[in-house]
Amino acid sequence: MKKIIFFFEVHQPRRIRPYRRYEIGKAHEYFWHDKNKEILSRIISKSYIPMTKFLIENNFPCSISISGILLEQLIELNSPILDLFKDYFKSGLGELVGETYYHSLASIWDDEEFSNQIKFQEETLIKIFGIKPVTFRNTELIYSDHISEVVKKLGYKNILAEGTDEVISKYNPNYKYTSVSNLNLFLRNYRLSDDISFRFSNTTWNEYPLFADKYAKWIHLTPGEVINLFMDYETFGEHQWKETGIFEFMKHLPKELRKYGIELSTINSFAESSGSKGQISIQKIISWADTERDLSAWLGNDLQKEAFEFMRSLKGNKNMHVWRSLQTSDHFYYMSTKHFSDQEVHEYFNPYKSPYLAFIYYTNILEDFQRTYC
Amino acid sequence: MKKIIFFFEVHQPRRIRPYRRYEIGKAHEYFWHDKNKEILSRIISKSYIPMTKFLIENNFPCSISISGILLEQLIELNSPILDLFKDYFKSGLGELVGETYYHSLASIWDDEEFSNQIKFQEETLIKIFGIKPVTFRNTELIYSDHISEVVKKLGYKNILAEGTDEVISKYNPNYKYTSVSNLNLFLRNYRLSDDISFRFSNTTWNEYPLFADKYAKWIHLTPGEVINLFMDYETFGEHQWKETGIFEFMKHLPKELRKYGIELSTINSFAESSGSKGQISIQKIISWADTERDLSAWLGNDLQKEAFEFMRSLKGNKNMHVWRSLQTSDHFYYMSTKHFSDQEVHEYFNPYKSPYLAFIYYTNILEDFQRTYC
Amino acid sequence: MKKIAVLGWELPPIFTGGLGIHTLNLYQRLAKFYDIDLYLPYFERVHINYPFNLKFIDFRGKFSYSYESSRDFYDIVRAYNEALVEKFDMNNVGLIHAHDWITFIAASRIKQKYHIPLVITFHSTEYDRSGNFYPQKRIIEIEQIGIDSADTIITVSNYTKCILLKNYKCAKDNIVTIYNGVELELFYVTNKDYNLKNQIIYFGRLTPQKGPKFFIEAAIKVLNQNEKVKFILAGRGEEMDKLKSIATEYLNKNIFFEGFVSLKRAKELYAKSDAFVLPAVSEPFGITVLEAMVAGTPIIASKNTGVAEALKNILISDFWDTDLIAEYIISLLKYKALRKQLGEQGKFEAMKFNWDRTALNTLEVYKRYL
Amino acid sequence: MKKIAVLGWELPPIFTGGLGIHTLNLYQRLAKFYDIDLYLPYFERVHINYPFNLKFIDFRGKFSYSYESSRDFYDIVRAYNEALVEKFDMNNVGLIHAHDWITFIAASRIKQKYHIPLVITFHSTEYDRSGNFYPQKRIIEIEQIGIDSADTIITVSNYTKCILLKNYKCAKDNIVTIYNGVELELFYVTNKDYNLKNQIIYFGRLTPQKGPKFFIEAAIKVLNQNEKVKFILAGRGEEMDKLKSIATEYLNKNIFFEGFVSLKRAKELYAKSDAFVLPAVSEPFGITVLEAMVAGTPIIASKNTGVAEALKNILISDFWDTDLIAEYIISLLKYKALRKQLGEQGKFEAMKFNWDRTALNTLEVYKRYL
Repeated sequence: MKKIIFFFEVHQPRRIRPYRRYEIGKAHEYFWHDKNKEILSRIISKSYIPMTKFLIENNFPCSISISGILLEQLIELNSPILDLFKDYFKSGLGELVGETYYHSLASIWDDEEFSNQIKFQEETLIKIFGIKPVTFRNTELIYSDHISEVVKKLGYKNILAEGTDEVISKYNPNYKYTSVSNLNLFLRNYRLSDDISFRFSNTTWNEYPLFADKYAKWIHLTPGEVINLFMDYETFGEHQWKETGIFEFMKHLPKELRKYGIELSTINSFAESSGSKGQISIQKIISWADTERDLSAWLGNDLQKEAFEFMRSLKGNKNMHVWRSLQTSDHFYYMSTKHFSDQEVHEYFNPYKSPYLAFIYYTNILEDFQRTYC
Repeated sequence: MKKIIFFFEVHQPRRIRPYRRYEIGKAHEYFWHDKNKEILSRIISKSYIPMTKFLIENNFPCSISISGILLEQLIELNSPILDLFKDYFKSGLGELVGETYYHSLASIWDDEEFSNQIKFQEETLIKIFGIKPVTFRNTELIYSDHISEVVKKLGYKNILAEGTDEVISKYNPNYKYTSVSNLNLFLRNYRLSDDISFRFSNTTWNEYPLFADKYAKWIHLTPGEVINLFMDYETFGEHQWKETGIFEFMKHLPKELRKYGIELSTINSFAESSGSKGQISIQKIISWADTERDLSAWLGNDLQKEAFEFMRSLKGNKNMHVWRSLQTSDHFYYMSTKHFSDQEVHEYFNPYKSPYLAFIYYTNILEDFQRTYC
Repeated sequence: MKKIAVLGWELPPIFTGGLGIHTLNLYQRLAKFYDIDLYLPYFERVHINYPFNLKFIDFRGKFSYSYESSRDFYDIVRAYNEALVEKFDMNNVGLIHAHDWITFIAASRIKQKYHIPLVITFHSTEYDRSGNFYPQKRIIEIEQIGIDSADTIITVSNYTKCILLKNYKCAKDNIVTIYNGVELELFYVTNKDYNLKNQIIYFGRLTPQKGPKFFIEAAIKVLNQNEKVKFILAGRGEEMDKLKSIATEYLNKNIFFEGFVSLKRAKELYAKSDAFVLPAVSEPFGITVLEAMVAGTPIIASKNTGVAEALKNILISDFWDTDLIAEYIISLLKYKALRKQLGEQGKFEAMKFNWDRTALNTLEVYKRYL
Repeated sequence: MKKIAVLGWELPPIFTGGLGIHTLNLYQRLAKFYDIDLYLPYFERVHINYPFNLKFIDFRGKFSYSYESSRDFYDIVRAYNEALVEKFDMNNVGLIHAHDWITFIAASRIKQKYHIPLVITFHSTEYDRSGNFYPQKRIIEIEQIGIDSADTIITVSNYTKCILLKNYKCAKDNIVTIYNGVELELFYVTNKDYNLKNQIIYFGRLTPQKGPKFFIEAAIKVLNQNEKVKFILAGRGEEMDKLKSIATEYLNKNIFFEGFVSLKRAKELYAKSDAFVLPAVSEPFGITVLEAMVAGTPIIASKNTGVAEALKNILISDFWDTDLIAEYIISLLKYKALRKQLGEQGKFEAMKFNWDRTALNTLEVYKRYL
């Protein structure tokens, strides 16, 4: 019996503010509270609340990870969304997935730092939801054999990775696999995922408009045991507006799938009920970002590398929480100068419009941090 | 009483031939005899012979330098031009000027090498013409205080340099000066020189056509005691064809000048009869080449620098004459990749059409030379 | 305002061959000057907004079964052309512009029928495509029909112009050379470092026309002197097995076949190579030369490569002179200055090939008739 | 074929101001499409072959003595315009294109007389030139006459378009923005190295319009923190002495006035500087920004610089915000990655401003009338 798994990433960074040089040594508040609140409030009301209500009302099973840095902000905002999430997980339909508290790149440079951030996230999830996750999803699906080893040691059972072109040229992504660290490994089906998250409302797409029956048929025609549809939670209501019909699409999807005998599942329940198709080794780091599916979205240019090195050099300081909040991958994403379509994606998400300003504000802040806490 | 001095540079290199890699270790003949003979024969008949006859027939005084590397070739060709030159200098009208035998860049990297090449040229001039020069003109007017020191030590009395924009912004070039080494220093008046050597036949030049009366008037109106008109000997008959009227122009010039009481002179006879306007120090190396008036015509790009370094590294070998013949500045000039109008000049003179081929043939030859003679 | 009817064959993103790239880049600029109808074979999925009118010619009815499957290419072309003539919308058309032999039959018939001025472009000739081995007579005949019907012929290089003059009946004065542009965004590499990479690249289809055989011959000559070098052939084609058998001694040790490569991978290969070699037997333009140059890579190209005639900062050889090609490669491996100077000057030179210039020059041709 | 009559003012190599460069680059391209008469004030020595017809207007007769000497510029312009109208050769002209206020009186009168369509280009407005200090009313009036008479108005940036809309009576739909190109050959630097040079450059006339004062203010703010930096002002102008008095403390120690610089020297200065700063109070386009970018130099430009609106890879500030400018300079001095990324991406971006595009866009305007 074929299954489909929806996994959603719920994350918003604490964006840093346009921090001027004259403030160095004087002002130690780095984050852009107004902007973060403005963006987050919009997303909560346009996406998080309607989507979570949708999940609850429709008994829609899925796996979800929520970054710690976002949870902090939800608590500060005292938003009703937190209770909705709690309700959903209480229902037992949803699976809560682990990650790094700071949605950081720690996995690529420091195993200890990486582990600490994962454990801190676990503690947070236990405190808020009373749940200890068994599935792990690293920041933007950053993955390698080595990363899976570290995660395995922390007691996880399942892990997610991107089904990159290279991987799927050798393995059908629509099965459960085993990592070299012996975790259950799930590969994202990026084409079917992107049909929803990117292309759904694209009127120049030849499949537009996409209805649940057609999509269910595609799923049906796709060979394999499990279709892994991993995407941002903001897809629903924010990237794809309510008016596009995205919620109606999701609403009709389960019953259209049922016509083919296909059921929805969560990662862990599928993992427990199904055998492995085999072991996969992925030595070079991959991710789900940009068309390159590597680290180049965050460390692709000199700005990003210099800023990252500077941040790393401040390890061992007197304000670890702030330092770690400056590790959130988004800060580096804003410094990207890639061309083409990706550039537009980067720009859309870039609150400073310019990668150069993102770099200048970030390094200004690090200079102050260094003076103040190192 | 104002004077004008014509100084002519008579030089043709031994161009290297398109030397292929497969010849390395096998063929040790580097020079392009056919091509050199073809070019030289054309120049001799179009320029050297008619111009030298002109000088003799018109009792035209001037200063001339003839590179050793050219003299060698004239002897090999057994050309009547050599006797014409001898006749001219026997007449006492002309002054024979010294330089490096190889028309090389030795002055900029090795004082000893530089001195040796000057002395060899002296010996050659004495052997052929029975004359020991007292005036020195370095390759393409390459000049600096340091170079003048070396030349001074060899017993010279006069030296030539370019009146670059920087120099003439401080000094009127139309006087005799003194170098820091205490030589008589003559500065080329490049505008009036170029009127003859570059612009004479340019129909889009607003002064075209240039007649001797007009030019004599310009000289008359130019303040100063001595106008230094330095140019290639090939100007007459080769760069400016006979048909342009260049010989007629030169023929009428002395009498037009005489109307204003201006006489022709040679460098040394002027130097002996006239006082110095003052001392000039030129620390940075200058030349008359291209618009930059520096070394960039020969050492302006990486090709040139790498080839030059390679050549230098072969110092102390068992075939000094050939090694020195490979030092002739023209070899490096052919590797220039400058843009703009200069590029065209470089291309016009480049027998290989491509600076890259000039480099490849040259380094191929050095590889063979290194294997064979080092 | 008179319209221009363009008879085309492909258009990105559906097909991104050289002709498609040309079509898109040219007509998105010219659409500002003229109302343009672009005729294309029927495709199932094109829903992008272009600044010109797309006219899809569905010629599947010409066959009793799907055209994609079994008919040979020549028959497909005939069917397309037949349908083109039938469905051509004459209304207000002032000029027809037809691209390559695959549209020339229709172009000639439409011109005959309506007496509209006709411009044709040769992106290649049958002589190029066949690499001079057994050019198809029936295609050459169609090319001649195009030439006979055309008021102006555009070629993508003087090299192609010469092929026309030599192999077809045609008048010199009718032919205009207009160079293609290069898509900077896709290949530009900032500050390539010219340290030795010991890697030489060939990128193109593995067909006799492009001369991969000569690349391998040159490679072997280099390898006989220097076993540190890697030679990469990127691209697919019918010659693959034959080529592998020539490379045998060094295969997968020094000589590698990459098969199909994406543009991204191509750029990466350009950037990581000491030289790009294109020993084409007959190449009307050679856009890969410009692409590699934009990436800062030194070029060795054959004399029979159209764009080479307009470039100074490359090394040129006869395609068959693998001794010379090998020597150039060795010099490039040996001298960083040579790599750097060729790479940097070449990059600057290649960047001047922009599509705005191509559009301007094409406008100049149109102006004769409109 | 109808002719285009261009009312111009300067042309290289006689005068090589921005307008002259524009005129030459544009019309040597458009001459392929139209027969072009280019009207210019009488010069004594022009003997170069251009692909268009030069029509010299000798208006010295309008004065009792040589025009070069004593009359003020405004009077010279009036005399030139008067003579232009008298000597204008109407034969077969289909369109007039007039450049800047210095030709607008004649343009308007000729249009009135012959009823030919008129295109005018604003390379700058009186508000720019005066730096908003005492713009001359009589010139603004002439500019308004040009606007009133024009069928289409071309501006060199949307910034200039906004100035027109704000300060003159004119309709938005009549205005088209067409950017200038940049002369690559003159400024391209291969592989700039981004090691710290501790040098910041300003290059432009020393007039209030270009904001050199703000450059010095920012320089002083940087120097108060870091005395290693050199600030170079290249260019001449009436503000020189005033500026020197502001720079006093650091003059000839850290702040240097280069006076006039040749293009060659400008390129050298660009290449040897960590940043180029143009804090213009009002700059319709700002070609030096593109030139410095082509040389690979990071840019800090004011918001009031026209070309800045079309560039992503530069840093932008208010011209008066010398705190911010100083901070940008310090960041650039501090972080090589910032210099390199801005420099390299900026170079690539600037190189897309080519004159072929300018010509294409201008053709598009002409097409409305011819």
